[in-house]
Formats: sequence, structure tokens, C-alpha cells
Amino acid sequence: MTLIAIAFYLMAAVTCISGLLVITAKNPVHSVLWLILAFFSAAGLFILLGAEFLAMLLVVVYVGAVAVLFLFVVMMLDVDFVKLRQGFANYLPIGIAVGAVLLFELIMVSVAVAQKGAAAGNEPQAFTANESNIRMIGHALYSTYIYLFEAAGFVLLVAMVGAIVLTLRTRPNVKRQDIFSQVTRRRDDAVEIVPAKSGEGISE
Amino acid sequence: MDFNLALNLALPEAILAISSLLILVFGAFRGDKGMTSVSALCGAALIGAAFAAAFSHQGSAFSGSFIVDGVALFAKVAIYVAAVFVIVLGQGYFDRLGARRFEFPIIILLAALGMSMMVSAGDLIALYVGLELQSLALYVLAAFRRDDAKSSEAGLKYFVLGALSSGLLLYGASLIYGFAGSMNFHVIAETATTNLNVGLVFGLVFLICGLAFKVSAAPFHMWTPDVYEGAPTPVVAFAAGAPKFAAMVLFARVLQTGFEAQADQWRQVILVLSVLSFLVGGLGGLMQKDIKRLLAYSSIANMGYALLAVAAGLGGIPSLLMFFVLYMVDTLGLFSAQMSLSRKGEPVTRIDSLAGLSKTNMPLTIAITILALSVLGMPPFGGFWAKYFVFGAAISAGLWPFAAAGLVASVISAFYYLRIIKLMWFDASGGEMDKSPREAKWIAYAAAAFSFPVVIAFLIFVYPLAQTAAQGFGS
Amino acid sequence: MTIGLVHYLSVSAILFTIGTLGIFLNRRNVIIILMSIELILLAVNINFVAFSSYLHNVEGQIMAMFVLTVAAAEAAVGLAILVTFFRNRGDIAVDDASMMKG
Amino acid sequence: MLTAHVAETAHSLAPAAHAVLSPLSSGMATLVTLCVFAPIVGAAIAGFFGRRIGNIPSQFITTGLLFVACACGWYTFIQHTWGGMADFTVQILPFINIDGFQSAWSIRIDALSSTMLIVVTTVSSLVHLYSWGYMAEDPSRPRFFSYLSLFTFAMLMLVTAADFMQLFFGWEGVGLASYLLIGFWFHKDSASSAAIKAFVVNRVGDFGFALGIMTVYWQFGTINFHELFPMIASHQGQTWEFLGQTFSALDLAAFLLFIGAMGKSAQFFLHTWLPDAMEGPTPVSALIHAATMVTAGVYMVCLLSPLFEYAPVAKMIVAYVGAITAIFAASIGFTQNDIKRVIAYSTCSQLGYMFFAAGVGAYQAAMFHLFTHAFFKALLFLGAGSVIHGMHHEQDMRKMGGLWKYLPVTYAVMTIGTIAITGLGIPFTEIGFAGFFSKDAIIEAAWTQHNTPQGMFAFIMGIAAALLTSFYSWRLVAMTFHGKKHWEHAHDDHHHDVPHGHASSEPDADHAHAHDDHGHHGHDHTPHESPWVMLTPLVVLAFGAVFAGLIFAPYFIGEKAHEFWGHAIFTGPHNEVLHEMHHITETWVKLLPLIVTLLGMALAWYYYILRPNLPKKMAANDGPVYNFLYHKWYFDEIYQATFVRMTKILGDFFWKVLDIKIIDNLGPNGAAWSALKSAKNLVKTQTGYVYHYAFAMFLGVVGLLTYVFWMVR
Amino acid sequence: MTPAIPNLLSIITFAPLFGALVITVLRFMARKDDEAIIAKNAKWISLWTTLITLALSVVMLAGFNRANPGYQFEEHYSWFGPISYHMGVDGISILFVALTAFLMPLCILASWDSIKERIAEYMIAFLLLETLVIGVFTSLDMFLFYIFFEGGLVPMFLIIGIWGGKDRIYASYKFFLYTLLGSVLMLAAMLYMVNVAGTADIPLLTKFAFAREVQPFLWFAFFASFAVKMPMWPVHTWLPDAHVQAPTAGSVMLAGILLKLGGYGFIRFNLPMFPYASEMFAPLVMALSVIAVVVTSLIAFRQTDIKKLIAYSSVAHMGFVTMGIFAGNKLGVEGAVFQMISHGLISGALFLCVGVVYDRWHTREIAFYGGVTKLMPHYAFVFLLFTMANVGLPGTSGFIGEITSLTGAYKWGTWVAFVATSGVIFSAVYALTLFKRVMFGEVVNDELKKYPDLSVREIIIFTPLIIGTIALGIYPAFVFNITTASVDQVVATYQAIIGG
Repeated sequence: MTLIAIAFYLMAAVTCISGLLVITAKNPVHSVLWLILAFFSAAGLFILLGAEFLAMLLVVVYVGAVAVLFLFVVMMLDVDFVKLRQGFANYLPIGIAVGAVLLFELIMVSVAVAQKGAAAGNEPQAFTANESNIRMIGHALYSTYIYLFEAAGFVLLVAMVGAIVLTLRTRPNVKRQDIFSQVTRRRDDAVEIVPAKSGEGISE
Repeated sequence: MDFNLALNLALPEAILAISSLLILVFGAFRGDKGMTSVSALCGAALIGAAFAAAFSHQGSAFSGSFIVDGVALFAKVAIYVAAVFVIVLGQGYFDRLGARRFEFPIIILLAALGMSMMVSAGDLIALYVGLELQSLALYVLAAFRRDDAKSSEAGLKYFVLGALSSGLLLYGASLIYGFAGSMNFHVIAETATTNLNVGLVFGLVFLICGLAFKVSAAPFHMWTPDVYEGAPTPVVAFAAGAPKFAAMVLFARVLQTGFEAQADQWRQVILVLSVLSFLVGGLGGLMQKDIKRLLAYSSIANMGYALLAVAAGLGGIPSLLMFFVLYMVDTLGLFSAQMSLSRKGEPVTRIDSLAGLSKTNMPLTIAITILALSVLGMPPFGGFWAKYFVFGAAISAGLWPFAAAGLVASVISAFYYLRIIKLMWFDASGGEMDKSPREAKWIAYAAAAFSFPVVIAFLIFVYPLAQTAAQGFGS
Repeated sequence: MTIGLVHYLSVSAILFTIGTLGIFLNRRNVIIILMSIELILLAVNINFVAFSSYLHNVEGQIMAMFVLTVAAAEAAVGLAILVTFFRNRGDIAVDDASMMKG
Repeated sequence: MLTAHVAETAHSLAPAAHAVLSPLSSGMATLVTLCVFAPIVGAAIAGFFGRRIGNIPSQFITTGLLFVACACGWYTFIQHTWGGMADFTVQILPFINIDGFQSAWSIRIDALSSTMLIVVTTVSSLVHLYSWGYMAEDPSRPRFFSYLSLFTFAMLMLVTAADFMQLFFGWEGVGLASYLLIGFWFHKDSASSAAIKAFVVNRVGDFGFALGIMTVYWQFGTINFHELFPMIASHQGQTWEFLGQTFSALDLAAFLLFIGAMGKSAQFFLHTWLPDAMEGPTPVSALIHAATMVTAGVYMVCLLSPLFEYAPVAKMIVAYVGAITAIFAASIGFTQNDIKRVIAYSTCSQLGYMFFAAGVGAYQAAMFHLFTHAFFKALLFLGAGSVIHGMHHEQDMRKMGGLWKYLPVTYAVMTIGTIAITGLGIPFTEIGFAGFFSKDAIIEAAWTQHNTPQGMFAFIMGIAAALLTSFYSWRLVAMTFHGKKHWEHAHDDHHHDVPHGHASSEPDADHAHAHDDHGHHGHDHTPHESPWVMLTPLVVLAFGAVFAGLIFAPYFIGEKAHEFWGHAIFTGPHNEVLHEMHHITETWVKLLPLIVTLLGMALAWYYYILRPNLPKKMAANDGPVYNFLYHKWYFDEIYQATFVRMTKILGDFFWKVLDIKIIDNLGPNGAAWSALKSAKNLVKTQTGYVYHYAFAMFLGVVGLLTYVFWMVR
Repeated sequence: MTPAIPNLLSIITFAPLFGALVITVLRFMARKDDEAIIAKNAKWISLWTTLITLALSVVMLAGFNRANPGYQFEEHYSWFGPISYHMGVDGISILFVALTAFLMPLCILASWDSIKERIAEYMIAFLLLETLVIGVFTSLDMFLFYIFFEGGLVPMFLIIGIWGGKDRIYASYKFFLYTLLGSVLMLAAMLYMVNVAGTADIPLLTKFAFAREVQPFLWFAFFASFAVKMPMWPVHTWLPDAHVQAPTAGSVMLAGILLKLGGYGFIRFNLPMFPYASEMFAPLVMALSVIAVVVTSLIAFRQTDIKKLIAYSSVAHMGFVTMGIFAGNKLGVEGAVFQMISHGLISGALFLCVGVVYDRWHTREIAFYGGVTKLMPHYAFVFLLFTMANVGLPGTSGFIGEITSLTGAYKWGTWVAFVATSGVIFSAVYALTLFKRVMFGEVVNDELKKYPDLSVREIIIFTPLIIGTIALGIYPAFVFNITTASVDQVVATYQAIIGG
């Protein structure tokens, strides 16, 4: 039990601190790295809760794809990182104050939910060999939640189409090989026969 | 689960989903030149879906996450029809910009899909996924003119704040789930009736905040003016109506189905939002110089009124439906009117540019006058009936001080609609306008004609429909 | 001492607060805002998973999965918008995004 | 004096079935209808078609119709007095018919109205005729004659009214005609101001009158005289809430109605319009502001004698007001220099007589004085008009003098008029001029009540006023017709050296305008006698002034009075005035009026014929008493400083402060301002910065959470 | 009784709308350069339309059964929900319909030459206004009433704003927002009523006894709307502005008809539907009425603008109306109705009088004029007549309304009658002063000599008004005979309820 407690506190602390550092780091690249750390430690928390599949997903999808995407964009957009810190302090006191109120309320509510909610008195889900986490999720996902699963696909589709629409641009001055047009090229497209009078030439 | 029945119920969504995929492929092959035919196909798909919805059965499927009832069907038909008009508008709009993009109608289609998921959502997951499908599509649409600084700024703001709001919504959903032990509205309702707890109410408040963002209710409205100003006009015409309708139905469904027992609590919250909204909307519009920003504030105010119908509870549902149909026509008409105005190739965005329109373009002046009077709430125009329904609902529910306050606030907003009319009719002309694009012009005319006089006959047929649709809602 | 549901929820609450603070305390860089959003979603996910675990109910984890999916999609769209914004303005400072106001 | 015994006064007032006829149902009905409506026909023809048909036809038609009316009036009077004709009412058309508020256009014929019929039609027709000459040079004669006829119609409607509404119609109708006629020369500012003043002051009276009518209506549920009068006795002693106070019901009603009479008859406090009304053409003054309209108040009090008889307090007020007016107006009269103003104040004073007569219960005497006064006052005014006409529109008596040679006929009739008004006659006989009968009757009537304070007061004031009347009347004759000719050198100078003090009007400057308009004969300044069209009416009226008293005294106040008045005048159970005044034992009471009259005459003779410089010196002395009287007790100044100024100040205050500053600025403009202000502040929060927006959302969430937290807790 | 023409009321109500549509169609069909022809057509079509409407309303008056206190010429079709298309007139409303129909042709004629631009639009706005105003009086459904009631704001807003004077924008906004603010509260009350009573039908609502506790709220909501419309002090300040800026015919409509909507509303809604509240609030109304009578009369006295003066006098005259209505007795209510009809004629005529000189010299400053009588004797006669009618001279219709409503008010409270009656003094002061300053005196301004006396068209406009004013002044029974039955019923019901 104490081992779990130590693990929890460790990972919780890392999650929170790295979360804090995400928003306070001077350099966005560092922020991304802190974000990755936060995800990692959160994944650890997931494992403590018995959600191995999600923990894995978090690491694979988030760290592997999303965080890297962030990193990529940060590096790609050539921005001046030096000015970053300015103005942070101006709103800090009021931000902290309102944040403290929010935090207080959230924790109060968390306590209330934990004590009075449906899960009150429950132990965390145990690891069982015959009904593994991934199997449970898979089963639910492809039966009960098939509709939502499909819908999530459309969410991704929209994201894809959207990202393409917004960022893909054909640059007119860059030459690319267009095999389709090469192959489908006909004679009429290339050659134009113009009757020309002698001595006048062809006007454009 | 009878899969056939489920597919039957989800036929409109299925039509939209499958056709969106097919059209996407088609479009990808045809390229941007094929935008017209893509638009036509999307329009056809939407109309097909609308018919499917109009004649659909009712019931629920997919273990309760997909509910098909009268309200959902009513909303779906309205949303699909609005989407068709927006596609037509967008076609002309991007045509004239010389920036045809075949993705536009498809994203509209997907947004419509998201909205129909929203109105049919039976649990928190469906709610979230539908909402996100719709939101993501709209974020993209808002930034759709990617070469336009305003458009991308609009997209950015919309996205950032929208993401924050879905964070809030999710946090609320998690609290509710944690407390009730289920995502399904009906199960939540069972827990909620027996166990009133601050946790549940907190979750609900978070959820309300997230949804309030989508309907641009104050104080979650701040994105609205900026996004309306920056986003391409057809997108705004869409975003001002359909998604808000969907979100409002969702509002009603969550509150009525899941939290009827907490009505005393959420009614207070909704009323606060409502009052703030119509105050902000009424006052904010006074200072505006941009037509679209003005309409944004107008929309904020109108959402305040609509929230009154939500606060009115079950009795307010038919009113809500009627309100949105009438309101969507008005906004669609106003944005089309704005789109049909340009001077020397530059679109007219400033209100002042409308000056003296009555001397140069009488038909459009009349149309805008009718539409402005309608949103102002002048009888017998459509907008009056919209207000009649929501305020009537509020008063029936005993919320008469709020209704009275809303009506008084509507007088404040009358000021800026009057300014439009004043500029067009009383002031000297600012010069000839360009020839109006056909589709925008005719949609504006049609909306005006609907606001008056078609609405007189329309109400006879649709009000009973709305009433029937609302029967059994939330049970 | 046993680690209960409240502990997880508290972590989530802290993370959530940090995320929201990050959105409006940050004055310079839009990317940080996007990361703050990711933090919020992470907080939510912790909640869902914790509840799911304590409720012995897989629904929460399914939800968390959808959240992850959507978060990824959001990140994609968000970054895409950010890129167009950058292309138009040459900067991604938050203060720049104030052409429209009033 | 009159020794005839007056028959027992009928105390009960149970009217015989009062015939109500339709206009065409009998010859008599048609006749009176014709009598009343002939003038309005003339007015309409002259008014609408005057320009078309020309001056002479307009004059001819209106005057002709007036003579027709006059003939009808006399015929009616004769039939009523001697022909044994019963009282009747002709009902023409329903007027107002709501609930008990029933009124009809009708012509009520009884002793009162038939007396008034002849007074009005006779004087009016004579004035019409007179105006042929007097207005001969005026370019808008059709308009003038139209107004005159209109007035006559309104006056006839007034006197023949069978209910309060028609009475009020006539009441205000004559006010309108008076307004039009005073302002006839509308280009003169003083004329139009005087017209407004007349109308407005009359309106003040009408304000009371209207309230009185309402009081009567809600007390009795009717406004019809024939229904009302029998009910009054039974309401005796009842109280009535008015303005939060409890009053004796009948006293209140009578008093309110009397306010109307005060306005119309220019009684003290509401008299200021009458002298100014002299801005109108002189025939107008004769007709309206001497003989007829101003007597409407007296007529009304007499008509309402059934009410006043049961309203002792109101009656007392009538007596006091009348007595004060009599002495007050007379006191002003003897310092004025404008010939018409002198007569105007004289009128005012005589009206005071009539009122205190009514106030002490001698309604018959009041009516009698009204009747005789109509003749001699019209005569005096028309005579003055003749003088003015002869003097080329000079009205200042100081510019006259020695005119008797130039205007012999005028002189003669004016002297007759003066004798009549001063009431010369031989006591203890029935020989005397008209005023002798009527005025002495009034003074005697007052004496009969000398055991009451108001009776004694009225008696003393009556005597004093008689002295003054005699003095100023003879002063007028003396200044105008005798002494040095002041007109030979002075006439070109239009700016008379009258000390100015009139705040409301400046007659002198405006006379100049009058001259301009009538200046066709500027080359000939010798006074000339007036043409026969003007003199004929004078002679006729002089006849009346001499014989009216002699002939009619027995009917009005003498032995035939009861029979003559019938039910028209009601005297209460304890009212024996008419009876008592014939049994006055004190000889000195009967002699006193004559003595003071002769004294006044002698004084006038002394001051204005024998020692003409003395008054001038007194005037030049500028003594306080002189000034006080000369400035008409400063009434105009006080009214100007209070009511007129207050109206202006309040008007400006309500407009500029209340309406604009307070209502508008707090109301619509203030609301608009604060809306814009808050809109401005609101829009300031819309900074365009995402983090501000996010912060707002954040605040919203926290706020709502806290609110809910607090609510659920 | 079956009316001779089926759906007569609807025909009367919508005939002007039809005329407006014809003009619209012609306008859009015509070529751009046909301005003159469009204008000419518009004028004649609107004149004929209004004349036909007038003829139809005469037919209606002829077929009206005076003995029947209820609604006649009823039409009833259900619309949706609780709302129906229910039309009908009783002895009170029929007169207002007739008044509207009577004034409209005069308005059209008055605008014949004085409106120079956008004539077709002008005529359309007027015809629209006529439909809406008649609709207010004929509708027997609360919401139908509201539609017409509110709808009237729009054409009037345009009329003031487009064809008005130089401060027309401020005036039109003030007019619109002021009245709108009043009527939204009424809408709230209506929504409540329809919710409680389950019907929007006015005759049914009149019989529906609203709870005593809610009556004050409902009463006040309706009061807010009608008081602004009347307008009562202190919510009258829009009126002077609106009147001054409106074109002549606009002022005529405003003063002649639109102000009457308020009084009509009081009689139709406040008094019968909320009797307890009416009784409770009567002191308030009375106080405001007498303040209006005295204060606005005094203000009128100080005006330098002819139209403003007349506008303020309208406020004062409307004070008599509210006073009469809330006196709650027959005399008061009948007097109020009569006063409204009469004021419709008189104030309309007075504004037309102002229009006559404004058309000629384009100023309404009193100081500009003087001595006009000499130059324009016919005009002087007309102006004098209506000034006197405004003053309430017996023999004109103005008197009847004042004396009857005052007498009614006397019963309610003598203070009210006392103070209000003093208003007749003030009205004489300002009206005669105005007349004097404009019409009397020497002709100082040579400008004034430039234009002739009344034209034939102007005489045609004034003649019916003169006849109407005098005829009603001499034979008011014409009005009372029609109103009696209906007013008696209203008053009797009211008295029975508050008495018992």
C-alpha cells in the first residue's frame, strides 16, 4: 500500500509541477517538454488506477504524436521567445486569487463527490487476468459505443480535412511533376494551329 | 440491440456521413473547380437527410446514446435546411472571392452531422463527441479564408476559447459521471432525484458553462463579436443559427432529461446567464460600427431570450423550437443581405455604408427593413413571434420579472436596429452599390418574405408541429 | 495512508486550475495556450479514469479515450489555425490577435 | 313713490304644467324661434358671403333680420305681459343626452326671457342701425355686422336657455362675440390684447360657473331648470363635500355659479376686462359692454333666484360684491378722462347696483334696473360714439369741450341719458326718468334689509355710489359739451399727455393707429353732427331712457309685479323685500338718493364749469388718492405682477426645467445617455485579447460556481 | 344581424393595404425616369383608396345597431394557439374607425403638394398606417390588437424620419423608443393574461375575472403603454418633438388618431379587465391628468413654435380623456370618448392650419408671423374656428368633451374637477395668445405678402372638418347615441364590480 502511495505522490507531484512549468517556462520548447513529462506521469497515475490501455494510449498517442506535433510547430514557427515572460506578473495576483477560489471549490466538490457519489466507499478496480482492461474497452467500444466510435472517426476526419484546408497550399512557383497531367496530355492541348496572314504575324 | 432499427433511426445521420465521405472523394478528384457540383451534392444530401428526418420514426438506439424524438427531428430538419442555404451562400461567396474550395460544403455537411448528433445525444459522450464534431468544423470554417488576417484571428479566438469551454464542459461531465456513476441522462436523472449534492450541481454548472459558450450566452459570449466580424459571412450566417439551435436543444435535453430534479438550481443559473446575455447584447450593440459585430450582439441578446424558454422548463420547449426557426430565418436573411451589398467590389461591412440605400436599392432596403424590424421584435414580423413564444413560455413558468426585463432590454436593442433603418431611409446616399449577387439577394428577399407575410400562415402549420414535437420530451 | 478517489480528483483539480490559469495568464505565446488546453483535458481524463476505476465501470475510460481522440483532433486543428495565423501575421504573440475588438 | 300694494308673494313654486313645444307646433313657437335664429342667419350671410354681396347688402340683411327679431321679441313680450300668454318652451334639438345630463336646444319663454328678448333685440337692432353710420368708413363692415348679429344670437340663446348647457353656450358665445368685437380692429395690439383679456377673465368666471353646473348636476341629477327648481327646497340644509371641505350644498352651488356672473358682469376682482374692452368700436361697447352681455350675470342670478333664495350665504356674498363694485367702479369713474372709460366704469358700478339688489332679494328691482339701464347706458355709449365720431375719433374728454353747439342732438340725448342714469325724478310721485325708478327701488330694497349687515352696507354704498355717479356723469357732460373748446389747436397732436400707468394697454399710441385707418377726413377738424342713421337710434333710446321707468315700473316692481313675473322669479318664504320696499316709513331714505344726486351734480358743475382749472390742478398735484383712483386701484398692475407674471414664470419653469431638464434628462435622454455610457464601458471589456475573454469566462465559471455553492449549501 | 357586405370590417381594415400594394407594384413596374407619373398615380390611388375606405365605413355606420352594446360585424377565424383573427366593433370603436377613415383622405390631400420627394413611399406609408390604425380599433383579439398597435409605430417612424423637419432623427427615435418601451410591458401583461385565461379573445378576457392581487401589475403594464401613447404627463415629452418634426399630415395622424389609441386602450383593457386596479390607481391617473392639464397648458403658453404649442395643448386635452375614463361613470367615459373624437377633428385641423402657413413660408416660429388675418381672411376664419374649438367654446365639439368628462371627474373628486377646470382658463390664454401673435397685429414681415389665401384644395380639406366640429358641437348626440349602449355596459360592469 505504501508503495502505491509513494508512487502516487511522486507521480502526482511530477504531474502538477510539470504542469505548472508548462505554463511558466520561458521557452516554448521547454514547455512542450514539460508537457510530455506531465503526460508521462499522468500515464503513471492511470496505471495506478488500473487503466493500462489508456496509459499506453496517452504515451503513444500523446507523447508520440500530439506533443511531437507541438514541438514541430514550435520549431517551425520562428518566433522570438525572449519576450515571452513580459506581462505575466500583471495579472498574476488576481489570477492566483480567482484560481485559488476555483481550486478550493473544485477540491471541496471532489471531496463531496468522492464521499457521496456512486463510487463512495469503492476500492479502485482490481487487476483481473480474465477481464483485462484493453479487452473491456475494446468490447465496449465496438458494441455499445460503436456509434460514438464512428462519430469519433468523423471528428478526426474533420480535423484532417480542416488541417489540410487551412495549411495546404499549392505554390505556383514551385514545379512539381504531375504524372496524371503528363499522361493525359493530348495533342490539342499543346499545339494550336493559327492561320496567319503574311506580313502581320500573330497577335497575342 | 436491433441494429436495423438503429440504422433506421439514424438514417439522416447515416445519409450525411456516407455522402460526406463519397463527396469528399469525388471532390478530391475534381479539385476546387468542382466546388459547384460538390455544393450541389452536399445540398442534395442535406435535403435527403432533412426528408429522412421529417419522416423518421422516433425512439432511441445505441444503448440510449442516440435519441430520436420530436424535438430532435424538428431541430434536425431546421438545421439541415439552414445548412442548405448556407452552402448556396458560400458557393457564391467563395466564387466571387475567386477562392473556391470544395471542402467548404463538405465541412458544412460534417458540422450539420455534428449538430444532429448533438440534438440526438442521449448521454454525455454523445453530447461531447457531437459538440466537438460541430465545433471543430466551425473552427475550421471560421478560419476558412486562410489568407485573411481577420479570418484566421477569428478562427484562433474561436478555437482557443472553444477548447477552453469544452474543457469546462468535460470537467463538468466528469463530475457528473463520477457522482452518478453513469453517462446516460436517464441514469443520471435517477441518481439526481434521490441524491441532491453539490458535486452534481457543480458538474452541471460546468456543463452549463460549456454549453453557454456554444450559444454565446454572457459571460461566455466574448468570442462572438470578434468571430462574427472576422469569419467569412456564410460561415457566420451558419454559426449564428444552426449550432446555437443544436446547443440550445442540447441544453434543454440535458437539463430536462438529466437534471429535472435540480430544476431549482439550474433555473437560477440559466436565468443569470439569460439576463446577462440580453443586457450585454442590448447594450453592446449600441456602440457597434460593423454590421456583423452588431448582429453578433443581437445574437447574444437573442440567446438571452431563448435561455428564458429553457429556464421555463418543459413548457418552454415548443417555444424554443419556434423561436429558433424564426430567429434562424432572420439571421440568415440579414447575413445574406449583408453579403449582397458591396460597393466598388468591396463588401459593405460598416453600418454607416448603408446610408441612403433606399435611394439606390429599394427592394433590398425593404428586405433589410423587414428583417431589422423582425429581429427588433416588431409585430407582425417573424421576430415578434419568436419573442412572443419565448416570453410567453417564461411568463407561463412564472418568470415574469425576467420576461419583463427581457422585453425592456429588447427596447435597448431596438435602438440599433432602428439605426440601420434610419441610415437606409433617412440619410443621404453614400453612392451607388454594386449589383447584388443573385443568390444572396434572393435568400435575403426570401427571408424577408418569410418574416412577413409568410410567417402568418407558417405559424398555423408549424406551431402545432412544434407542440407535437415537444410532447414526451425529456421523459 | 491510503490513496483514495479524493487524491486523484485533487490532482486533477490542481491540473485543471493550472490549465485555466495558463490560458489567461499567458500573454505572449499562443502555443502555450494550446498546451494549457491539453493540460485541462489531461485533468479531465484523470477524473474520468479515476471515477471509472472506482466505479468499476468502463464507461469513464471510454470517455477518456474519446477525449484523447478529440484532443488530438483539436490539437491538429488548433495548430493548423495557428499556422495560418502565423502566415498572416508573422508572429504568434497573443497580443497580436486583437485586430478585432469593441 | 310707488304706493301700490304688492300682492302676496307666492312662496311655493309649483309650476303649472310647463308646455314644451316643437318649433312648428304653434304660431308663437315659430315666432320665437324666428326671433332667436334670425340674427344667426344674418350673421352667417354677412360672414360667409359679405365679401361677395358687398357692404350695403350685408348691412341691410343683418339689420333687417335684427328688426324682424326685434319685432318678434316685442310681440312675444306684449303677448306675455298683456296677452295672457302662458310660459312655454320650444324644444328644437337634443343637445347633450347622457344619463341625467340632459340638455336640449330650446327657447324658454317666460317673463325673464321675454324681458331680455326685448332688451337685447331692441338695443341690438338700434346698434346695428347706428353702426351704418358709425362704421361707414370701415373696410370690413360685413364682418362687423356679422359679429354683431352673432353676438345677438348668442345672447338670445343665453336668455332663452332652458338648461345650464344652453345657458353656458350662450354665456361663452357672447364671450366669443365680445372677443371678436373688441379685437375687431385686430391690427391694434391693444385691441387684440384687450380682447384676450376679456375672454380670459370671462373664462375665470366660467371656471366657477362650470364648477357650479357640475355641483348642481351631481346634487340634483339634472341641469334642466324646470326639473331643477322644484327640487331645491327639499335640498335645504344638505351639505356637500367640495375640495375636502364641507359646505352647505346650495350655498356652494350658488356661489360657484355666481363666480360666473362676476366674470361676465365685470364685478369686483373680475372687472378689469371691461374698461379695456372699450378698445372695440363704440357700438360694440354700447351693445355688449353696457346693455346686454354684461347684464347676463344679473340675469343669471335672477333666473336662479330659486337657488339663491335658499342660499343665504351666497346671497350675502352677492350683495357685498355688488355693493363693493358699485362704489369701487364709481370711485374710479370720476378720475378717468377717456369718455368711453368713464361710461364703462359707470356700467360696472350700475351692475354692482343690480347685484346687490339681487343679493338683498330684490330680483325684480335688479331686473328692472337692468331693463332701464339698457336704455340709458346704450344711449350714453352711442351718444359718446356720436361725439367720438364727430370729433374724428378723439376719446379724451380733455380735448373736447363746448361741443353742444356743434352736436346739438347728441348733446340733448346725452343730457337725457345722464339725467336718467343719475336717477332724477320727483320723490313721492311717479314722475321721473328711468333711473329714478329703478335705482331708487334698489336703494330702498337695500334699506329694507338694513337690519342685516349686508343690507346696511349695500344701502350706504348705494347712496355713496349715487353721489359719485351723479358727479362723474355730469362731469362727463360738462367736460364734453361745455367749457372751452380744447379741440381747436390740439387735435393734430396725437400724443395726448395722459399720464401713463396702464400696463396692459396703451390706448393713446393706438388711437393713432385708429386715426390712420379712419383718416380720410384729416383735413377737416371741425366737429360735426352725426348722420341720421346714428341719431335715430339715439332718439329712440332717449325715449326709452325717459319713459321706460314710468311705463314699466308697475310691472317690474309695482303692483303688477307678481302677476308679471309669474314663476320666473322665485322669492323665498321669508323674502318680503318687494313688499317691504313699498312700505318704507323713513322719509329720508326716499329723499336721500335725490339729495346726493343733486349734490353730485352741483359739485360737477362747480368743478368743471365754474372752476375748470381746479381738477387739473388736483390731477397735476399727483396726490396718492388721485393716483390710486386714476390707476384703477392698481388692479391691472397687481394682476400683471401676480397672475400674468406667475403664469409666465411657471410656464417657463415647467417647460425648461421640469420638462426638459428633469423629465427629458432623467427620462429618455438620461436613459439613452446611461445606456450609451454603460455600452461604452461594456465594449471596453471587449479588448480583443483572448486572455481577457478567457478570464471573463473563468470569472463567469467561478462566479456561477460560487453562487450555486452558496445556494445549495 | 347580418351585415350587407360580408367581412366588411376586414375589407375596411385592409383596403388601404391593398391600395399600398397597388402603388408598390406600380412603382416597381415603372421605369426609373417616370418619377412624375409614379407620383401622380400614387396620389390618386391613395386618395381613391382612402375615399373608398371612408365610404365603406359610412356603410358600416349605417348598418350599425345602436341599441346593441356588444360587438357587431364580427369575424372570427382561429389562427394558432390561443390567438385568433377576431374582428368586431362596438359603439366605442366604430367611431374611431370612422374618424380614421374620415381623416385619411384629408391627410392625403394635405400632402398633395407639400410633399415633394418620394411621394409613392409617402403614400404607401400613410395607407399602411391607416390599415394598422383601423386594425387596432377593429381587432378583438389581444395579440391582433398588439400587432396593429405596435405596427403603427413603423410607418409613423418612417414618416417622421423621412419627411420630417431638421431634428427629425431625434424626434423619430424618441417617438419610437418611448412608445416601444411602454408597449413591451403591455406585451408582458398580455402574455401573462393569455397564460392565465387561456384565451386572447378580448370579449372573453373582459369577462374573465383576473385575481385581485395580479390586477395592479397587469393594469400598470397596460397603463405604461397607453399612458405613453396618450400621452400622459410625465411621459409626454416625445410628443412635442414628434409633432414639430413630422410633416403636416403626419402630425394630423399623430394627434388625430394615434393619441387616441391610448384612450381607447384604457377603455378596452384597463377599465373592464382590471376594475379593482383601476379603482386603486384612479387617484394616480387623476393626479397625472390634472397635472397634465395645468402644467402642459402653462408650457404651451410659453412656446415659440406653433406646432409645439399645439402639441402641448394636445397633452392637456388628453388629460381630460384620462380623467373622464377613470372617473368610471357614464358621463366621464362618454365624455372621454367624445373628447377623443372631437380632439381628433380639432387637433387635426389645427395641425393642418399650421401646415397651411408652413407650406408657404417654411417656418413655424410664431415671431415670424403677424397680421396674417389681413392677408388671408379665409384662413383666419378657419384658424379662429379651430382655435376656439381647441379652447372648448360651446358650439364646437371641443366643449362637449371637456364639460362632460369634467362633470364625470367631479363625481370622482372635486379637487380633480377644480384643478382641471382651471385648465380651461389656461387653454384660453395660450390659444388666444397664439392666435393673436400669428393672426393679429400689423403685417410686419413683407415675406408674408408673397402668398395667397387658402387654395381650393385647402378649402376642400377644411370644409369637412369645420362641418364636423360644428355639427358635433351642436348635435353631439350623434356620437352619444352610438356610444351610449357600449359605454353603459362598460361602466355598469365596472361599477358593479368595484361597488360589490
